[in-house]
Amino acid sequence: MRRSGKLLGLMVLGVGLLALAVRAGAELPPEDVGQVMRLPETAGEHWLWVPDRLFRHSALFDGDTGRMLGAIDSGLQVSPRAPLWSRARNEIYNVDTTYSRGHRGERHDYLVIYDSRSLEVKGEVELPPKAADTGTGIALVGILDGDRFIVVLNQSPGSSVSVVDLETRQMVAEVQTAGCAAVFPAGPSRFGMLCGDGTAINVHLKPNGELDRIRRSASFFDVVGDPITEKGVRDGSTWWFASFEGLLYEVSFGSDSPTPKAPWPLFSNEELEEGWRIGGAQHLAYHPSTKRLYSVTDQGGPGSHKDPGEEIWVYDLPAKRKIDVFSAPNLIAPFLGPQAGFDAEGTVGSILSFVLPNMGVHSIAVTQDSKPLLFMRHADLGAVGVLDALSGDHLRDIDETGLSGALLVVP
Amino acid sequence: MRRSGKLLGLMVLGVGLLALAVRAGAELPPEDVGQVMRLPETAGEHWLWVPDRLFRHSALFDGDTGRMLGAIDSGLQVSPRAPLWSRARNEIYNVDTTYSRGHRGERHDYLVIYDSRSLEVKGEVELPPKAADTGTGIALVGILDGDRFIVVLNQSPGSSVSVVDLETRQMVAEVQTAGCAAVFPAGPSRFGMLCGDGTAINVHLKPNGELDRIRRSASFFDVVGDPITEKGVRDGSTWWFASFEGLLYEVSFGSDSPTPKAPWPLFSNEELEEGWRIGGAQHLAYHPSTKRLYSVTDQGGPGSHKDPGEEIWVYDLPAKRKIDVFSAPNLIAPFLGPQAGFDAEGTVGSILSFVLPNMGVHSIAVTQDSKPLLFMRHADLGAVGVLDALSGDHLRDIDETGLSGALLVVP
Amino acid sequence: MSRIDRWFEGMSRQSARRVSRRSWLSRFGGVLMGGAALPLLPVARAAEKHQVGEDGVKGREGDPRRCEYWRHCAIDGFLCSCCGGSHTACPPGTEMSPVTWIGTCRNPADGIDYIISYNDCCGKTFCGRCMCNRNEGERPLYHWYRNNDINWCGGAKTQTYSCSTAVVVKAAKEAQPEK
Amino acid sequence: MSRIDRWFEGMSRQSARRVSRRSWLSRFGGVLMGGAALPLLPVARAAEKHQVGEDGVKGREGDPRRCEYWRHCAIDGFLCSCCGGSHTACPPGTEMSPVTWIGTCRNPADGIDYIISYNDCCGKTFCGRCMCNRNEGERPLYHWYRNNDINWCGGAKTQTYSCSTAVVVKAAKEAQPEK
Repeated sequence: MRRSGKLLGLMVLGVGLLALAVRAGAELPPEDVGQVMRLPETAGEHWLWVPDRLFRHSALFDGDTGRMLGAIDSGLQVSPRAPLWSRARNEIYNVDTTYSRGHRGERHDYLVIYDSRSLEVKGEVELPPKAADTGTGIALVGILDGDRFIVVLNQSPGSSVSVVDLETRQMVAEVQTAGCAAVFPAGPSRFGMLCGDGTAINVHLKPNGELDRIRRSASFFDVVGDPITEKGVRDGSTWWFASFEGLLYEVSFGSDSPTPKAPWPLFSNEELEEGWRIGGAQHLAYHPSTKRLYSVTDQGGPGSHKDPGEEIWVYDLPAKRKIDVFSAPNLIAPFLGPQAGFDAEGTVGSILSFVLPNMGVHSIAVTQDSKPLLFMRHADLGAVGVLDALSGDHLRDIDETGLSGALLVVP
Repeated sequence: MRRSGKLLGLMVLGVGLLALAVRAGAELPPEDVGQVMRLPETAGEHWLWVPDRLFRHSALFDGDTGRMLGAIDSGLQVSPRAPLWSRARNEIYNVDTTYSRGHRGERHDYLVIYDSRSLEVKGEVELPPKAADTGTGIALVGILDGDRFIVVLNQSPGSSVSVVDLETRQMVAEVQTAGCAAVFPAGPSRFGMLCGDGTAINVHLKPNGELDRIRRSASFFDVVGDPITEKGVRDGSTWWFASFEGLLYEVSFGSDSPTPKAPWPLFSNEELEEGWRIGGAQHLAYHPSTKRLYSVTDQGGPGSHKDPGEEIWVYDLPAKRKIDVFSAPNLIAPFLGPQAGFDAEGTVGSILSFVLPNMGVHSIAVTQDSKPLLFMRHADLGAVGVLDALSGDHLRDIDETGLSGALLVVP
Repeated sequence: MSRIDRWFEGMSRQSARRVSRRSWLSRFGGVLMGGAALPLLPVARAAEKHQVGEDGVKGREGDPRRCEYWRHCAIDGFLCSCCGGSHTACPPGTEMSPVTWIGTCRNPADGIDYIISYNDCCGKTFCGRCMCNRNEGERPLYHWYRNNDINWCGGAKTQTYSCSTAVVVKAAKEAQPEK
Repeated sequence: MSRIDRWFEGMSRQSARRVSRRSWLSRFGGVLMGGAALPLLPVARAAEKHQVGEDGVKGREGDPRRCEYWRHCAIDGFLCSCCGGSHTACPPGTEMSPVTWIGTCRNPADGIDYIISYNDCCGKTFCGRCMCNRNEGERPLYHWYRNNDINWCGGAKTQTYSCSTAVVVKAAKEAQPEK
């Protein structure tokens, strides 16, 4: 091409010289090596973490553009735990389990501290090597209000909770919580837990993070007959939990002991008879300013509490009634598209979405702003669906979000 | 059921008692907890390692039954390296790269020593933290004849080779091999390498494993115009390598310096014009007693040297001619079958295999016995095809062999 | 949701429940399924499916390498039977965790409910074969020993999870909670 | 090999070459492809594909988030443009390895061959997006700096491989070896 350009210049001199000049001007300049991107100063309101079991990281996406912004690695446990974000400290925290020889050898657990602009590791706090590890990764870690303390559920197999002081970057307490599991932040120095005897507890910390006292509620749900899942949602110090049969329990962790209210049903008797049940993994999401509850719903009947749902039922919490039903998008086309080299919005994608059944979703999350997005994933489809959380309109899908996992975390 | 059984016994006493007695006799006894399987004393002739990038292990299969026998984990490098098996020592060796914090932190490389019956780790030898890591994992490690020394290619990015003495379980030498890469065992104390100037070298070790001398051949191939791949096959101290354009080079590493013979063409001029080329990853396999060479062949023309091939061409090496062509099996049905819950030999599998295109294979390996099996995989289909290596008959497929990887290792 | 979607869902709900983590492929495969039956080679694992099953049970419910095996009614993990172990033994080089979750499953051969202990095999990474998730009587995280989400390798030397077994403890005095 | 196989192969060879590691899906998708065009929502990444491309190149060859981007002619890895970086910058928290392999690619806008340096970004695990493998002028392992199989994070602080960039070094004096 360069050679033919020269020939052209010789043959048609005037035009040829012009062409060469333009080309020389257009030649791409050498570029710098070593550039590394940074994130904006503050987290976007529509950002989303997508943790992945097989890639062993949590990838960060912009829900508006679908672009991946970066990632933080997780440890070698079964599932990555939820990344925690402190806007006050411009830090991100992740609890990782590692072994001295890859997948074997001595176990070490760490709270890893990242700069939230550079995603570089800026510190770590070693934890007792027994941080709980589950297939879902839900309710295992939490950052308390005020961003000073992080609580980490342990299981060995009895339960306890490690408390880390982010101010001193030290572990300050291990609270014994036998018989209770999952952590539900509910204040600057308080978190709740659910217990195997149908009660809940409040764990109160002293100002330095050490245990002050544990206070237990009366027994308020049926652990065997109709248990509530630990996959709750939060508004301040109030949490909501749903039972397998669709009773919604409101529990305030705001006072000395947890105070549950009488539950109300998410399903009518008819709906229950038709087999409608809660289902999936992270099956609830909550939007505070509109007080809307989103619930993944499947028609699998008893025992389907971990099955994905084809619908997301929307409830007005103060009114205690269902106000809308969203269809889960078909995530097969956006999952296969980029791997198959076709555009999901093109012909092949259209046909796939038309022909193939909708698999439903295991997990949902909603952003907390005034124009909220509702994110959803099926645990084994590497794509995330994005809906307008108010209208239910299906806005877009984000492709290649990973291979396997049930968590969705809005930072 | 027990309750209804009791009611039955009350209502029809005689028959009821008999029924209860039979049931009691048939009741399953409590079973022992803690059992762990062991492998047979010696490796089977039809066994196969399938290393996987995403699961980060090498799984061992029986090619006759398709059953998985066990696995050894790999490190956190891009690809697992080839497991090495010493029948004399009843040991398996794997070179693993690990980091102190999972995927980050201080790097350590180890030769991990497994008992070949229990697959338990029985020792390890720390290596310089620069063992070479490639997408294929081919020709990076080798065990020398006599099973005393293991050689490990380093790249940082210049090359060297670590030598481990299995007798003392110590690293005994780091041989500087700048400009050369890949290791080709060729005796108890000798291995070959290919070099960037179109030569090959012989690295001779002293009896204690330290470097004795390096001897270089004349330049015998065109590194830029028509390079030979480092994915060679072996018979004693002789190795064969194929060039991108299908010239087969025979190199003896059996004397002081490597001695290459004049190459001969795997393709006719017509076949080259039709676009036939070698292709894939581990694209050659060799069966010593029949002196057959198997070569993955694709029709992609120049630049297709890493593309999978739809055919395996079979050559008689002494006669220097093609004697057979095997079709690569369609591995889509056995890959999807177990995940989709259908049998690959059933209706769905049949339709899939009939309708879907054959993807070809990247890698092949042949067992070394008198009734050899030819194994093959596509780097991103989690299934291994099994052919009779003499007749080319497609015997069976092994499903769920992993997710991603290009190596196949016959122990 | 289209009608054809619902049709496929009805078709595949059962298998989707049984192999929930990978259910999409089940439905995906269904699209290409017709009435024809073409000859195809046996896949190695499937070749033995017609043998006399374990525990005197015929068919898939008697095959420990199937998710449908009767003992798997509350399992969540890779089946050790497909990983170099068996339904009662770990693959070579792994360790069986002594602590575990349990299920109550009915043996179709004798009609008796048994307590099944799903001991995890630990110390090597994911086996990656025969993923199976069923949740009969499964209970949330705070009801530890009925919960199948937990990595139960907590009691083993190394907590890396490889696969799960299904060991008979004894005949159950009560049926599953939900029954 | 059936005739229908050959037909599909012909159809999809180009895309298979471009995305070889995952090419089966390309062909798989092809099976379900017909003439119809139904409306569907945009996938986020695809939404920007019609923009004016990089380096003055229109279409996919000007899109750094496509395997077809002209600079990717000898790449093998995940595209950093899809991972929080760009074709010349690493994603946050990773480090660009200073040692690298190179390719020689022709810019369709100016017809000039450029030497492209495929610096790997290192220190975090696989990005997992936009896998791309093309091998124009790629050479075996012993020809280090033309080999794209090598984990080129050897020059970085941590050798964990995340993704690959495609940085213009300069105009090439010679074309690709194979051209």
